[in-house]
Amino acid sequence: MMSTDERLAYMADQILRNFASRGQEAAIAATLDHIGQFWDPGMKSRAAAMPDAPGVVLSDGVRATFMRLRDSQPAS
Amino acid sequence: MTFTREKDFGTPEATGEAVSLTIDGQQVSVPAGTSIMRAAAMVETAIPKLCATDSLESFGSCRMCLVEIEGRKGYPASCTTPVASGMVVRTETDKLRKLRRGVMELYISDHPLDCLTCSANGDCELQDMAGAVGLRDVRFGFEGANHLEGCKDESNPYFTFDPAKCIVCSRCVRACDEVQGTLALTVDGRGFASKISASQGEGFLASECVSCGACVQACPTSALIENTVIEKGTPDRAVVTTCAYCGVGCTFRAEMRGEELVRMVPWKEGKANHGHSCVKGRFAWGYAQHRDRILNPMVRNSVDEPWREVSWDEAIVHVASEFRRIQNSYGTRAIGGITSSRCTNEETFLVQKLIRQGFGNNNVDTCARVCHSPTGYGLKTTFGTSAGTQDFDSVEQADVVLVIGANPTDGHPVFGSRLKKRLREGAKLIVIDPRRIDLVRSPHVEAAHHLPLRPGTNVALLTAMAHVIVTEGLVDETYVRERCDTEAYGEWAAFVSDPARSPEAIEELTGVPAADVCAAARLYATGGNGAIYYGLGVTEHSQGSSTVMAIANLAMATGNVGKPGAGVNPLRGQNNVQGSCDMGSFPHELPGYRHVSDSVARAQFEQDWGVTLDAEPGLRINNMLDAATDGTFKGIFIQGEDILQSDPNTTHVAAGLAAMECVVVQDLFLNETANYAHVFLPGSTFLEKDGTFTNAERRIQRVRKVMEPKNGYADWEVVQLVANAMGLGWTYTHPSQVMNEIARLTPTFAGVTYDVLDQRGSVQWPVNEAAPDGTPTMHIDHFVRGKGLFVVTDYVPTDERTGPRFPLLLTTGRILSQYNVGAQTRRTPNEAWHAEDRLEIHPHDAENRGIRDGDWVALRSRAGETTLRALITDRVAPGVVYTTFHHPDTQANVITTDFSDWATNCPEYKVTAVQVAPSNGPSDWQRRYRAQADQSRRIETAEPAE
Amino acid sequence: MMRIFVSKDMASVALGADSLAEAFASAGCEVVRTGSRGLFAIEPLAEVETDEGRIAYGPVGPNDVSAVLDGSHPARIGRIEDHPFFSGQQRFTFARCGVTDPLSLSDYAAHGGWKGLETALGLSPQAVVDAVKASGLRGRGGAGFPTGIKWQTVLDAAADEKFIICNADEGDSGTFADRMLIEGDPFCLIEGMAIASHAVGASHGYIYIRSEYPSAIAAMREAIARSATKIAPFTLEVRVGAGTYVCGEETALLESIEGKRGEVRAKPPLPAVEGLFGRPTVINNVLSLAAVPFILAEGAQAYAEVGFGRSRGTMPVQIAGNVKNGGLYEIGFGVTLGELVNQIGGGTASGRPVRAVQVGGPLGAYFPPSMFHLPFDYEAFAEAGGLIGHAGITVFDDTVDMAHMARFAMEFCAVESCGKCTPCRIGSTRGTELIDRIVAKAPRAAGTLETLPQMRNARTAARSHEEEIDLLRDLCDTMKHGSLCALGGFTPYPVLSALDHFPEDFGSGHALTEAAE
Amino acid sequence: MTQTAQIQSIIDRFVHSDQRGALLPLLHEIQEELGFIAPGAVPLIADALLISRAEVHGVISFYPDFRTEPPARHVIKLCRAESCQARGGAAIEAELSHHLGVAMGHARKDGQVALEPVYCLGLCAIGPNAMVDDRPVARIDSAAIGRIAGEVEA
Repeated sequence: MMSTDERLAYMADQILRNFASRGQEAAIAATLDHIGQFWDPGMKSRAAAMPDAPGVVLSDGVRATFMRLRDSQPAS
Repeated sequence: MTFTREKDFGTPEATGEAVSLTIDGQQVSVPAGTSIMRAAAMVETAIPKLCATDSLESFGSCRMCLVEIEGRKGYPASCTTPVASGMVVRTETDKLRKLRRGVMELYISDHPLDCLTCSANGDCELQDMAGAVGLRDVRFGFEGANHLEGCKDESNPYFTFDPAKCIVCSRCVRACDEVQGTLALTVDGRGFASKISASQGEGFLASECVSCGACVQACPTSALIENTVIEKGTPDRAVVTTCAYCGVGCTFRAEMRGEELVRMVPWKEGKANHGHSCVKGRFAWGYAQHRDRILNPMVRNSVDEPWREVSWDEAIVHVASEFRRIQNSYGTRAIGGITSSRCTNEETFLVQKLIRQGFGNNNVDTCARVCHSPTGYGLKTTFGTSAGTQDFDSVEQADVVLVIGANPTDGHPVFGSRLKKRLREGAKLIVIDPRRIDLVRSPHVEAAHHLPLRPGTNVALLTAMAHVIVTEGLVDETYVRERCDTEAYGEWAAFVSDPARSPEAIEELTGVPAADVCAAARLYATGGNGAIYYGLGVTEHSQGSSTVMAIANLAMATGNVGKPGAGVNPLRGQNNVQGSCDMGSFPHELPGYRHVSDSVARAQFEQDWGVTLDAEPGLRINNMLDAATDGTFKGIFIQGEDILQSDPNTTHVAAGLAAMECVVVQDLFLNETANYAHVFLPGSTFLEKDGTFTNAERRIQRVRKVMEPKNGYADWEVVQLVANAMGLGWTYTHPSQVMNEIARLTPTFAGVTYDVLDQRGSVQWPVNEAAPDGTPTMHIDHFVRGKGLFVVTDYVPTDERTGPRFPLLLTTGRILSQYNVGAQTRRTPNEAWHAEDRLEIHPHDAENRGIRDGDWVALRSRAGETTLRALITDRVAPGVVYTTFHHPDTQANVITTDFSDWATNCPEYKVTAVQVAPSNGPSDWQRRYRAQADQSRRIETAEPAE
Repeated sequence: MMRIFVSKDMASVALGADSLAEAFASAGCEVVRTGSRGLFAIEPLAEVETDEGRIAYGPVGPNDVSAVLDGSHPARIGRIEDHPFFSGQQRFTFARCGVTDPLSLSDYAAHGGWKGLETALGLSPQAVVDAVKASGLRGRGGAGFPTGIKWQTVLDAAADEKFIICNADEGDSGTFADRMLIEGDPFCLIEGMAIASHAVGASHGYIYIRSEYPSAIAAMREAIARSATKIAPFTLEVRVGAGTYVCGEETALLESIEGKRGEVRAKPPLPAVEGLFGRPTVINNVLSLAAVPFILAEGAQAYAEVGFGRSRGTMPVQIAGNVKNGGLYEIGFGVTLGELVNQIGGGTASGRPVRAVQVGGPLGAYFPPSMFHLPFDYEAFAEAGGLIGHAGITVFDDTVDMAHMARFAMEFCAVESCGKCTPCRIGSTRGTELIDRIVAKAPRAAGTLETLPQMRNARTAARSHEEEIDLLRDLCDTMKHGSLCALGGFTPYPVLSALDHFPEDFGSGHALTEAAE
Repeated sequence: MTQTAQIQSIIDRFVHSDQRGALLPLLHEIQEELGFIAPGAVPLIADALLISRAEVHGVISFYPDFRTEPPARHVIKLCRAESCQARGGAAIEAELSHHLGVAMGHARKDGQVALEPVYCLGLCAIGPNAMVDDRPVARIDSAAIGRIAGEVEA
């Protein structure tokens, strides 16, 4: 059973793969827009905290996306 | 009060230009092609008839309807004689009366005379005609040869065939042909010995009959009659309402005796079904009075305790206080709810209002999540609105029909019949499905191309079809230039033209020969009006949304959107899944598909509801369950859904529910999800409430109360009770007020009122100033989003891979006689057709596992194991197995994984890597599950036993 | 080596033609098997080719070979053309029947074969239709509908595909002309259908032959195979019936070819507009189509100048039943019934006086000798309360019981009814029961049910003989005006004509002579 | 080869042509080769011609030529139509039926011979006529009845 963090990372990675044909940069932007539209605040803040959390394994694409998400989050 | 039947004009409507003639001295003007009989009926002249009925082509066999025409010798039958201008017709002369009485004398010389004890007494056309012609004597006597000995066929659970009452008018045979398209009936023998026979005379149940009831409806006597009429007598009033089963949205006359439903007869004026029905809507309504129905609210503190019956007040107060308690201790977002696709628009609107206004968050989802949420995302992205583009009538002008990931003759039977009729008129059919569904090859219907692709490769195949269309110059250039975003088209065209996306390149992946893909693509692009119909076989994949967009791309590239006979048509599973999505049941959208972040839309609701709304999307079902296991989501209100049985990865769902502190379930029966519930609020059936359903063609239709709710309240009233217990102060007294609120707040519903629905029968949204009469075909001059958007859909393989441990691919589907999780149909005689889920497996795969037809087999995946009986068939390809999820004891969803569509998390039901092996009985999981379910269903009644 | 001509027609075979042919062959002769000449009293017939033409001997058997070969046999007839039965005929359609080898293309061509087709192919489709109209040809199957008008309708109909259908279901008792022509001169029918296909633009044709005609089926299949290139691109196909008389009705025939139950279709649409598989279709009887080659080859006028009133051209009459000179007599319309039965037919085979003649098969009326003045003409027979039909004449001598024949007419309708329409499905069975009571002079007493007090309105008094006869007339009226097709619709012809012309057989005896009760 | 396999091989051989309305020709083909059309053939025929079992059954039961049970070893089809009646057909029918010990329209219990009605063989000037198996016999009299009886008893 995936933990919630693993599932969020997996969901983000799956979205990235489906936007991959647009190129890395555009794919990340599209994924971020998608997360903005569909993820609830709890999921967003959890994702935003993952790049800095110790021992969390993320793919480069997901890490870049979550970091961009973290920086765009209002200071929670 | 005599029972008023719908007027029968005798022959179908014609559509020629006006022709005027005289009938019995009266001037009549009717379209050319109209029969004299129908013309007469339109001026209230009822020419006697027996073999004619306006749902069937004229036949001319009973010879009761003879008339005289000036200048023409003989006595032509008015049913088979079209009007001609200047014709002078007499329908009543001495000679005609004598001939009609002569024919009637022959009929009654070979017919039982027990009218007064006959189940069709007062509702029999032979009886009416004997009266009309004034039959007073049967000079042949009653001792001649006759058909009075034949024994009754009571094999079908719903109707009885009594050959002695048959007048061999063949209306039943013709209905099974022209209306249903199964052709299961014939006349056996010739001359006087002619008698009606199902298939080879083996009785209706064993025959090819699919029990749609069209023959029973067409039969003028009691030869074919509903068993409920035999038991209860003829009905005395009729209320038009809408069926609560699939997304076709058939409308019926609920024919009643006082408060008791006698029979459901499809309504001729119904714009989705035009007087046709299937076994479920027509007969399987007995569940409404089934003894399993829970009629009193029940509460318990923990799921291990038995249920405790309580009063409505105590239950409602308990729900409200529990939810407030949870929010206070775990935060506003710790509770949420799930709307039902089987309840009315008004009820789903109120549940999402309860959540948004009452709970103060957007944690609302609906079962569309697990079926057509990718349709919402895909069509909104490409066309600008999350709904099908046509009406069902549009199929009558289709030249090429592409059915992908759907099995209409089982899942949407009445539309399946209309499609078969169009195919028999010459339209071509392409079927894309791993399984050889009936439409691929069955009497009078054969697909020009069947592309049996490996499950999960839809996007690759559709993109390959696009490759053929673009590279062979079959694109409708003008359409694309005028109607679509040409820049996006350019990118898409370049993408699909890449040789890596040619049919040859994906042949090995999909297992479909390139030549067939090319032929299918060329046929779709060049064969005239191209209409695509798709179902859960498209949406329930990890690339469900991409597949929907790939379909939209094909339709736009060939100019097949915005005109009758074409379009992209999602075959929505349930009766109001379209409506529940329209009503804003998704966590990211307000009613009318407006994102919660849309401040203008939000302001409208805030102003109307007097609260500020959360601008952030809420949790989806799977996210709610994750949050529950994380301890941040503690309470849920589930109306009319059984997520434990219908959602994937049952163990994951169970864990989520078990972690919550207050699970409230509102349903008709103690369903599987109720095993984990703390509060059970009894629900009401579609017969016990007013409201509206919206079918798969965006048609809003009225549901009308025909009996008082057995549980005391209509579902919308229960939601209001909860809302007011949470202080929201709702004051609705009738669902029409809820619809007025919906119309007020939702642009696409602006013109919808119950008065409009009563006048016009039904209307397809958008209904507003721009389209006062509704919108049969959408995107006519421009797409809702302006320019049609081509979206590049690259094939991304699912992570659910077969391997040595799980070498086969499981896909799932539904069967005609059972519905969704079977909660309703399992509580009706439909069990006669499908009493258990079966695993369809190819002979080779069965052989090398030593499995024989009917053997118990263990079905295992990474997520779990269950057992069911095997059904050996070559309908499925080698390497692919198939089953249904209608029966809880197989719990097929313990097998499905939690992989899902990348955009909407619609579960990937259609692709699960599994292994199949002989087994000797239920798996231990099933045993544990059965024990837990029985233990949780114990109920202590409130009153002490006398 | 002597050339001997012996018929292989099914009737000739039934009378022993095969053993006769073998006998001549083993006697060293070259035997040519032909169709039948059409006079069965002189069969088995052998014709010997000599310098003065063919000399016929008949009837002869296998042991008469030597007497025939040396010309001494007493049954010597001489040239068939001079025989009185043949000299009076006008064989436009049956000219080659009995003369040529039915399956020899060269024989056919040598006797005027394909001339009509060649002429037609030189004309525009409309011109061919005009010729058929000008010929005055009317449906020889029984309806008598002008063939040219039917073809015109199909020519005018626009469609992706059209069909020519030959109705060879010939189920009428007393008729065998279709069988004889198909077995004796199949290329003539093929030529007629090819002309029709050119005239209306049809691509494919069917010949629907009843299953009771095995040799006709075999002959036609072989003839189609041999003539395929001659009529290309038009293609032909035989379809075999399966024992139902009703499939002789044109729309039931269409249903049968389409692979369905032979139930009669309501009209409109007419088959000429929407026929086989919904396409415009020409449906004509064998004799109608077989008359067309002559019309195109010799010209419409040559055909039209023969005849009587609006019945133009010749009718191959079939004289059958209890008759001395039974056979095929092709003659222009106008010949009287009496001439056909007595002069040409030679009266009864039994030698007893002729008491009745049924014209037009099982649905035709019975005529007493007092009506033998009637000229053979569609309108004349219709006015006399009967019909020509497929021109079969069945002769009965004075031993016939007309009440029994009326009963058989109802029984035949009951056996062959397709069961679709009520007047015929139920009426034929009730009619049979009713005539049994009339014949047995046992008018119906009230049934057990009718005497019960619960059947308040039912009549309890027994019915009288006259009432039963009136009920029979009423039933016939219902069947005649109510039935969907001619099977139920025409069954009253034999029933009422028997009742009207031979009341004595029905125990009423008042019409003709005041016979004692 | 089982009966089903036999039927299927006839169907496969026959149905390759895109002949339209091919049901009657196929039924004739099966009956010619196997003597009758077993009920088990109906689903195979229906599937091959893409029609329903009901349609096939309706056609088989409509046309009297098609048998659904094995025929007697010999079948005599005696003509009952008017022209043969005019030449004494009714008496011949009675005598033949008596002589063979089988009622008109039935097969004898021993399966040796069946006497069936036919309404006209097109030999209307030389009746009474009959088809004895596939051979036409004309001018049937008592002597002929003797010969026919001998033939069908063999």
